[in-house]
This record gives sequence, structure tokens and C-alpha cells, in this order.
Amino acid sequence: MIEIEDATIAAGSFSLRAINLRVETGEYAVVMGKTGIGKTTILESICGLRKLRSGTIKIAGVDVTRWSAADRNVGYVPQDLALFPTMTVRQHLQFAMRLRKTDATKMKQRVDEIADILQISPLLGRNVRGLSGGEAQRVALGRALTFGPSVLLLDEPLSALDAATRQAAQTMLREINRQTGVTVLHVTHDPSEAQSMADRRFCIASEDGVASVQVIR
Amino acid sequence: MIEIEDATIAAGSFSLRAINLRVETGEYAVVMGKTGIGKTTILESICGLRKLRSGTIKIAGVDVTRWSAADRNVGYVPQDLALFPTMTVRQHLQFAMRLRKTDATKMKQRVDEIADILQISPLLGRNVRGLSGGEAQRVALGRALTFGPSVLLLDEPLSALDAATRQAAQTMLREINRQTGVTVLHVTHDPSEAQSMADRRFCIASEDGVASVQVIR
Amino acid sequence: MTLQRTRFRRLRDVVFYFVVAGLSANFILLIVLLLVADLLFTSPTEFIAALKKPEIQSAFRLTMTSCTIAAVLSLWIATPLGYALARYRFPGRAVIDTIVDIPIVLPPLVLGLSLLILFHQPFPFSQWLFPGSDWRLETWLQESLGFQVTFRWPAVILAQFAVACAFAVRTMRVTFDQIDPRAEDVARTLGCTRGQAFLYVALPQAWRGMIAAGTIAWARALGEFGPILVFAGSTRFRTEVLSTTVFLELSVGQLDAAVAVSLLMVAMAIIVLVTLRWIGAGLST
Amino acid sequence: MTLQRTRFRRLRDVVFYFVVAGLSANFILLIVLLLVADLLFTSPTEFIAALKKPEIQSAFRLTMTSCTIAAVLSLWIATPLGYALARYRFPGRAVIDTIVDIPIVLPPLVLGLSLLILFHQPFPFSQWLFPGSDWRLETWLQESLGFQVTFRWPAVILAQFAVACAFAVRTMRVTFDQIDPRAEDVARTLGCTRGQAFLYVALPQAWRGMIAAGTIAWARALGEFGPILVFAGSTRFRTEVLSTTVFLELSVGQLDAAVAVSLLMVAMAIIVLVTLRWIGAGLST
Amino acid sequence: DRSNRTPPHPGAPPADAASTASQAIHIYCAASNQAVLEPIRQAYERLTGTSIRVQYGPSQTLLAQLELTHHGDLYLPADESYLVTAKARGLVAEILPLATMQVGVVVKRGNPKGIVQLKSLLADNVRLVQASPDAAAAGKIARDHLTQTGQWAAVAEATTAFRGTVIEVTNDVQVGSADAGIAYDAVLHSYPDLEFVAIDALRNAIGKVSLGVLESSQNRDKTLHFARFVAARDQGLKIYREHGFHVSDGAPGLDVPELSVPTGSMFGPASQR
Ligand SMILES: Nc1ncnc2c1ncn2[C@@H]1O[C@H](COP(=O)(O)OP(=O)(O)OP(=O)(O)O)[C@@H](O)[C@H]1O
Ligand SMILES: Nc1ncnc2c1ncn2[C@@H]1O[C@H](COP(=O)(O)OP(=O)(O)OP(=O)(O)O)[C@@H](O)[C@H]1O
Ligand SMILES: [Mg+2]
Ligand SMILES: [Mg+2]
Repeated sequence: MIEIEDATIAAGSFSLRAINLRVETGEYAVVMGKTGIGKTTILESICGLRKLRSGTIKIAGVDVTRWSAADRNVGYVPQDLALFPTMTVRQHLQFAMRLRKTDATKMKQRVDEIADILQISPLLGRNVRGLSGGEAQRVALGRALTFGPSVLLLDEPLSALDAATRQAAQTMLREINRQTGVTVLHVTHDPSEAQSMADRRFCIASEDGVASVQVIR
Repeated sequence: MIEIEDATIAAGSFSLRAINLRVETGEYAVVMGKTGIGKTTILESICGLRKLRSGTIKIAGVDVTRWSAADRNVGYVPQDLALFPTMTVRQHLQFAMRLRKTDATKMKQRVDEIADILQISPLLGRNVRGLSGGEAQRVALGRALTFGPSVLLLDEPLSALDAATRQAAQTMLREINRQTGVTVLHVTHDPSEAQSMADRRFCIASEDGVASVQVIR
Repeated sequence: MTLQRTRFRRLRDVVFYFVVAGLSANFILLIVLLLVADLLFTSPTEFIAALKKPEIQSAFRLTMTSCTIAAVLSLWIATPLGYALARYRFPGRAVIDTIVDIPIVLPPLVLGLSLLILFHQPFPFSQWLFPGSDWRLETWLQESLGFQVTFRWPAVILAQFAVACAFAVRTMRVTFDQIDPRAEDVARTLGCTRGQAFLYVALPQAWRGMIAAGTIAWARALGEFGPILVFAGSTRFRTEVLSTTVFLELSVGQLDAAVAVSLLMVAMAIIVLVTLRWIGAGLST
Repeated sequence: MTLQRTRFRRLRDVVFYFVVAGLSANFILLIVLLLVADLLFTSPTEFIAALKKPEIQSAFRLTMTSCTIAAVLSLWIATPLGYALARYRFPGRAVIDTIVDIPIVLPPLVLGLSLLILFHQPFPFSQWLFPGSDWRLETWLQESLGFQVTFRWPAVILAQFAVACAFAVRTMRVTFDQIDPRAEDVARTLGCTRGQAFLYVALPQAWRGMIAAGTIAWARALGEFGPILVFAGSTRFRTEVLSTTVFLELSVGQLDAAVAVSLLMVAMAIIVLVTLRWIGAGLST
Repeated sequence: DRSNRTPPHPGAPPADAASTASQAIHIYCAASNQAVLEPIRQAYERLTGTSIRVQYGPSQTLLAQLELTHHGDLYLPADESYLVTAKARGLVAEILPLATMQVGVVVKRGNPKGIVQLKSLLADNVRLVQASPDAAAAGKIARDHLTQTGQWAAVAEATTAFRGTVIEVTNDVQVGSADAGIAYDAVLHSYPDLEFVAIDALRNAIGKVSLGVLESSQNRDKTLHFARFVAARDQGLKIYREHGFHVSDGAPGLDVPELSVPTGSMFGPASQR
């Protein structure tokens, strides 16, 4: 469960007040909204990379407003990907599991499995420099999926994929959501993607710096 | 007119042979293809950032294979945007015109006009750090449009835009193409975008490193 | 799925801060202790007395001027050179990359001596090019231009520049190494010449490195002593810089005066470096 | 719309190359000329003679060891300190940022003196903390640990470290300044402690800077002379490093021997620095 | 103001207490005397087995070192003036005169500029360098003498540069950055290409080399034994003479030092050879 209560976020001269959002546990929520409205900023607040001006954020019922990003156990796929320039694709997929001291065979199995679904198995040994846009995006997606986070925050995770690859990724994401019961917050600009994937769809808008989060039915 | 004749491109361990592509002058061509197939690499070869292994590239009938990127007069919107981290949005839009010593009033008028259509007028004074994904993408688009290039290479230029903004940008691009007669090569993964915008659609595929460029009818 | 705030991770963050702080403290503490030891060794009256001496005032002015000129020159050379080393592959690149470090390696006295030899012995190559010639740099400079280097202020600046520039080049090289050339490439597609790509795109990204290179060059020029002593001499009111003053005071056994002048140099450096960084930070926003 | 290859742009590129090369050449040429002047001044026999002297061989070994230790220590301290200065905002950051430059600014003789004062005069603060105490660092080290610093090899290393580390810190600071912290942030969301983010994400991106900092520290330690002379003395076979040898040779008027030893140092530096860079470049691929 | 300078630590043990080298004699020696002291040291070590630890450096650096560390046995600066300073600060117990050096003019061999007297130094085409009166004894001695005869102002005016040491002055003439330099004759021992010109105006300008026994010496007997060896006419002074110093014929009683340390028994017969 993700709960944002009366939050104010700010970045430089930008600020957004009165954000209220609630995603139930296990739910697959899709967020849409005009470009520049503050979707990325909200996601960064949830995962702990940005501090709230005011208000609270709860994950799985626990108030995490003052927790550090490392403690929130959130899988985050940033819009700018932010891959690690010195690592190979395999190291990206292993990264979170290594930190959690997952044992080697299990780790290998999981990496292979995810790489397979995302169709990046041939890239595993490659450094991330030189990856194509869609390849890099799938690496960033894979990196956030491996360690069983309690919440997944996906910031336009499929925008650079061709129709077929995107379809496979969509299926996988729903599959993971269904099997592990992870709560997902997925930002996209593609209405059909929202339509096909979401349990619940939100549309964020704002007026004079006051947010309004509408549920689309 | 863009003409690629029997070109081989290579990047690290990746290589693609026998690329043949011809876009007529003033045509709006859309290129599709599986992620990682080599679309970006082809675009970088056309604009001069990547050398061909073999083959020739002609722009407007002139063989530019050995020309430097600066001489090709191509407007390129890279997939990774590659904005200039130290400049404001306005400086981005002015950049190419300044290099061409466009006079101040004309430059201001053009910047305002393009910023207006791309809906980035409020951002003109901002540094590009902190721009949202969609905002940054429109800045990169605007940067390549201002100086009247003879060819436009757009690498997934609208992927981070919401439906309404995207629509406006699409209209503008077609408008520019129609008015100035600029030849456009537009890469996208969105079939409906391709459908609605293209004079001609290409689909790139490859087998054993040999490219096949099919025209979709 | 329950969420628990893992205390151990915060603990490990704290441990990390302590390790970083602990390692850093070794060095910081060493310097602070050195300074405090110096401070306790001298006294404010020494300090004031030093400031009042006309030769020290003159040395102060020369030091300020020469250090600034040397730092500006260094930056002026180091920026293009660092850029060339970081961006372009050209024959001899590895050689140049190594040559740059040589002034750092040469013992100070030898650097001074080398400068003397260069200016006063028959010029290298001149004998091969024009057999029998006895062309000497200093003689030529003096006879044709009426400009004397050795034992005059130009020698001070040249000696400072030779070392300061080497450090500035290293700093600029690292800076440009870390700047992604991608933006410059894209600028080229917009019609930039290479010079414009450097000026408009690369250079503005390098300002932190330039501030660092400038301050390091200035500081190094200020601390320079051996080569100046040998190449420029230590003539009062003419080529005496503050580091020479320290040496002269030491020569007459005035330990505390020497330490006082050094602290004056430290104070001067702090003011200049802080101002430079402050201007640099101001430019960035 | 016609497309014409604009000759003027290629011309301007060539002009740019020439300007860059021209500016760079000023410095490169200066160094090359200095070296050639030195080379012409000495002779191969001098060189061989120098290499054969047992005191020079011993100085060579001590130099190699001490420079390497000083460089490793410097890198060991400079990396966390440079990282802390680039990434964290903490009280006293600006002060520390300035303190770091002080060893660069202090004239060499004074740095040595300061070390002597620190080790042999009553310890700073000890009198305030324990009135009447006369605690001295060197005495204490000797009495409790049986470890002597002044005039022994630890003094050589400490003197080299004090200056080399300052340059290494500046270099690492610039390096981390230019590395985008974004990747480290995202690593944090994956569960990294700050230490892990530093180790796994930031550090591997900084390798070029670390090579540069290591080489600059090593080179600086090699060229170090004043502080070593004052703090470690110049006892043959014990604290004599090559820069001291140069001074000793110079003091008895052996100009060509001094120059020969300097060229030996230059050769040594070239070999070590090229090897270091080569290893560094190897690691990167 | 040296009010906060602390006097020697009364209870401080010898710096060498912990090491086996405590038997060694520690001498601070001006780097310019290195060529002389090395053979003397070797001879003494061969003779007695007592090891001598020599620390070379510029005289003023050495003075600072012994002042700050209160450690060491002997101090042999380039010129007696440093010993006078050291004595005034209570660092030196006893001074033994060794040799003298004549101040004069150093020129290229063959004296191309024909310098024979002070006046020739004032010519426009002669680049004159000399040691800084503030930094080096030779400079100070020259200034004192020339000031007495009223010629200093003219010479200072004609001086192209003041250098830190007489060695630098000599190097300038050697390298060619000066035509003439004011230096000691003894310095020229290792410069075959240079020539010394004694000029009348500096006839009485003489630098003295003396050896100081330090207050901090922990082993006074042994130290004195070595000091006397250095000052002995047929031992140390002989070598000084060989290196171009002027050795007075005075102080005869020191020729055969009395032996006050056990190891010295090896020394007796040797000294009578
Ligand atoms: N440092 C900053 N200074 C000023 N404005 C900022 C800063 N950082 C972000 N903003 C602004 O905050 C707004 C929200 O940004 P955000 O990235 O959250 O948008 P978004 O909804 O994700 O848009 P997109 O769909 O384009 O990704 C944008 O208008 C952006 O320009
Ligand atoms: N330096 C390199 N080393 C190895 N492979 C590389 C290198 N650079 C690019 N490639 C590979 O070349 C292929 C083509 O890349 P390109 O960016 O052109 O794909 P694309 O068609 O644009 O894909 P996308 O739709 O995902 O953007 C990719 O598989 C990529 O991994
Ligand atoms: Mg966004
Ligand atoms: Mg692409």
C-alpha cells in the first residue's frame, strides 16, 4: 500500500501542494498526467530521493516520511534510467541481490529468468555504454525487479520499446504484480497501456500549484 | 533527399551491413523497427557522428560520406537528448541560430514561436537541469528546428509526451515539413504516430547482420 | 510483506561517515597541528613587525602580482592542453602526457638550474642547425629586445609558471576526462566548429575544474621557492618574494620572523583562495 | 535548398587545432628545452658514474619506497576526503576545503620547520589541557614506542605525504565534482548504504581521477626536497633521497653530477608514471 | 621576541636513547664542507671504530634543526658567524677554529673580462653576482669590508643579483649567467673551469670555518675527541688544506689529542705515524 497524505513537494521554483494518493496493497495503479505536472517528482518523493515539504508518505501502512531511500525497499525505475556507467548489464541485474546477500545459484537463476523475459540475455556481458535506448530502459527495469521490493515505482518504463517487446514487458509486469502481490505505481503517457494494465488509473492535474488526483473510471 | 547506399555501420561488437534507404526531398519518412536493431546508429551515421565502415550517404544529392557533422546542415534530435548542461532553454533554442549569426530580432521571434508551439515558453529562462522528461525532450526538439536544416533526423522525439502535447508537436512537425520542404526521417515505436504522420513508412529488420529495409504500404 | 526500518543500514551509514571522517581527519589534523604549532611559535608582535618592514611589503606586492600572472598564464595554457589530452588522439599524445609531469618531478634547485642553463648556455639545437653559432637566449633577449629575464621579475614568473602549469594541466585533464563528449558531438551537428564546441559547450561545464586548476596554480606559485632562488636570485626590492623572505629571515637565524612571514602567506592564501572559490561559486548559479 | 560544404568551417577547425597546439606548445616546449639543456650539460659517463655510486643506489631505493608509500597513503586519504568535500554539505566544509591547500602554499623550508616544531616543541593544546605539562610528540614516540621519526625514514615519508596528499585531495575533489551523483542516489533506492554507494558506484567511475591523483602524488613526492631536508636531514645511507643527493652534489660544486642525478629522476619518473597509466588504462577496459 | 620559545627540555633523554646508534656522534655539517668532512670521517672511523653520523644541509637549516630538536653533538657551519649566533643562544659550548677562506672574485678561467680590481667589477659589461649579505656569510663579510672603505654602495649598485649561497654565485659564473662573482677561494676547489682573483679591496675579507661543540651533546668526551681530531694539524686540517682552505699554523697543542675514551686506544699509535 502506498499512501500520500496532504503532501507538498518542491523542486527549485516548482511546488505542488495538497497531494493525496492511495494505492492499495497488491494493486496495479497507473498514473497519467500532462508533461511537467510533477509525476516524476512524486515518485522520487515516494522512493525517498526527494524530501517532502510537508505531509506524510506511508508504505505498507508504515510512515516512511523520514526514512532514507535505502530503507524503503522500493523498486524504482527512473525516467532518466540512471544506469551505473561502469557496470555490465549482468551486474545491474545482480546489484540489489548482491546487497541482500542472495546466494549465487538463486541469483543466477533470477538474473537469467528476468533477462530472458526482457529479451536482454545477449547483452548480459556488455557494459551499459553503447546500449540502445530500449535496451537501456529494459536494464533499468530489470534492475528494479530482481530483489522483491514491496513497492514498484515505474516512471515511463516502456516508452522506448517497440510494440512486441512492450507487450512482453507489460505481461511480465502484470504477472509479477499478480504473483508477488507487489504494489505498483506506473507512470505512462500511453492511454492504451494504462487501459490494459491498470487496476486503477489516476490522472494528476494541478491548478495554481494545488494538485488534484482524479481516479479515472 | 537522403540516400544511403549499401552502407555498413558498426559500433563495438555490433554491425549492420547492406543498408539501403532512400527518402525523397520534402518527404516525411517514419522508421520503425525492433529495439536494438540499429535505428539510432543509422541516424548518427547520417548526421555525421558515426563513420560508415563502407558505402555512401548522400544528402540532397551530394555525397557527404566524408563530411564532418558540422557541415551536413542536419537537425538531429538524439534519443538521449544530450542537452547542454550549462545552458538555459532559451540558449538551447538560440544556439544554432547564433552560430549562423542570425540577427537578434529574427532570432527572438523564431525562438518565441517555436517555444510557443512546443509549450515551453514558461521554461525559457530555466537551466536544463531539473527539466522533466517531456520538457527536456521538447527542448531537444526545438533546438534542432530553429535553423532551417535541410534534413531533420528525429529519434523518438515525442516518446515522453502526453497525448495532447504530442498531438500539437506532431501537427507542428508536419507543418514545418510542408512549409519548408525539409526532408524528415522520424524514428518511432508508436504505430499510430507512424500511420498519421508518414508520407512513407520504413520497417528495419536484420538477419545475421544484414539489414533489410522494407517500405510499409 | 512487512516493512521494517533496517537499523543496521543506518548504523552502517554512520560507520561510513566515521570512516570517511576518520581517514580525512588524519590529514586535516596534521595540517591544523602544523599551523597551531607555528602560531604558538610566533607572536602577534612578530606578525605586525613583519608586516611593517618595507622589504616585506615590497615582497608582498611582487608575490601577489607574480602569482596571479603565473596562475592566469597556467590556466590559459592548461585548459587547451588538458582538453587536447582528454579529447584528441594524436601522435605523441602519451609522450606529452608524461612530459607534463616532469616539472613536478624535478627537484626545485635543478629546475632553477635548468632554467639558468637554458638561458645562458648555447641554445639547444642551435649548434646543430648553425654549426659554430653561439646563440644564447638571454643574450639575444637582452640585445635585441632589451629585455632581461634572469635575476629580474620575469624570471620569478617563469619559475613559478613552469611548476604551477604542470599541476594545472593535470587538473584540467582530469576535469575534461570526466565530462562526457556527447554534448560537444551534438553541438557539432548544429553547425559548431570544434573551437565553438569547446568554447560554448565544454568550457562552461569545466568551470569547477578551472577554479580548482587556478587555485592550485596560484597556491603552488605562492609556495614556490627553490627555482626562484636559483633563477631569479633574492635581491631585496627586486626579486624578493615572500618565500624568499622566509629563507632570508631563516638565514639570519630569525626563526620566528620566518614563521611569521609564513603565516602571513597562509593568511594571504586563504583570503585569495576563498575569494576565488566564492567568485567561482557565484558564477555557477 | 542547396548543400555546400562550408570550407570556412574546416579552416576554422584547423585554426582551432593550431591555437590549441600553439598554446600547449608553449609549455611543452619549455619543458623539452629544459630537458635538452640538461642533457647537453651532462654526459653519459656522468650518468653511469652516478648510477654506480653506492650512496646513490641506496638513495634510489629509499626514494622509490618512500614515494610509493607516500603516494599510496595520499590516495588512501584523498579519495574519501575528496568525496566528502564533493558530496556532503557539513559544517566546516569551506574551512576544510581551504585548509587542504595550506601545504601547497607553505614555503618548503617552513613546512619542514613546522614539522620539526610540531614534533619537538611542547605539543599544541597540551599545555592548556594539562597545565604545566611538557608533552612532546617526538619524546613520547621514542619513550613509549621506541619509534623515532625526526631524522629517520618516517620523517621522509611524512614530509612527502604532507604535500603530496594536498595535491591528491584537490584532484579527487575535482573528479568527484564532475561525477553526477544521480547514479549513487538510485543505488540508494536499491538498498545501498552510503558506503556501498561510494564503493560500488562512485569509486569505479573515479578511476581516471585516482590514477591522476596517484601519479601526481608520486611525482610530487619524488620532487619534494625542502621539507625532507629540514625534517629528515640528509644523512647518507639513511635519509638521503635523490632530491637530497642533487642538493649535496650541488653543494660541493658537482653541477654535472647533480644534473645527471636529476635526469635519473626524470627517467625513473617516466618509467613509473607510464607504467601506472598503462595499468590504469588496462583496468578500464 | 622569543619569549614563548621553550628552553631545552631538561629531562629529555638523548634522541638516540632507544637506538643502537647512541654510540654514534651526530654532526650537523654545512653541505659545502661535505667534500672535506667525508675523508676526515672515514679516516676517523677507520681509526677508532666510532661511527659518525653526518647530517648535511644549508647552515641556517642546520641551525634551525639543532635549535628546535636540542639534539646532536657537533655543528660545522659554512662560516663562523652561525656559530656566533648559536653561542649567543646558548646552543654551543665550545668553538674550535679550523680554517679560513679568502673572499675574492670568481671568474671564468683565463679571466676573459680582465678583472683585476674592484673597479673592473663596476664596468657595465660585467655582470656581477654575489651572495646575499642577509643570507650568506661571504656576502656579509664582503659588505662589512666594502662599507668600511665606502665602496659598498657602488658595488651593490653594480650587482646584477644577490644569491642565497656562494655555491650559487659560483654556479652562475660556471653556467654563464654571470661574468664575475664574489665568493670564497676554497669553493673553487671543484670548479676546474673557474679562476680566483684576489683583489685588494677584499684583501682582509676572510671567512672562518670553525667547529662548534653543542650543549646538547650527550657524550662530551667522545665528541671532544672527534672535534680535536678534526682540528688536528696532521689530520683534519691537512685535509682542509688539500681542499683549498687556509689553515693557520696555530693551536699546536691539539695535534695529538689525548685519549679519553677506551676505543681511542687504537688511535694513539695511528696518530703518531
Ligand atoms: N530544480 C528545479 N527547478 C525548477 N523547476 C523544477 C526543478 N525540478 C523540477 N522542476 C519542475 O517541476 C515540474 C515537474 O517535474 P516532473 O519531472 O515531476 O514532471 P513529470 O510530471 O514527470 O513530467 P514528464 O511527463 O515530462 O516526465 C517540471 O515543470 C519541472 O520543470
Ligand atoms: N559500443 C557498442 N558496442 C557494442 N554494441 C553496441 C555499441 N553501440 C551500440 N551497440 C549495439 O548496437 C545495436 C543498435 O543500437 P541502436 O541504438 O542503433 O538501436 P535502436 O534501433 O536505436 O534501438 P532502440 O529502439 O532501442 O533505440 C544495439 O543492439 C546496441 O546494443
Ligand atoms: Mg517525468
Ligand atoms: Mg534508438
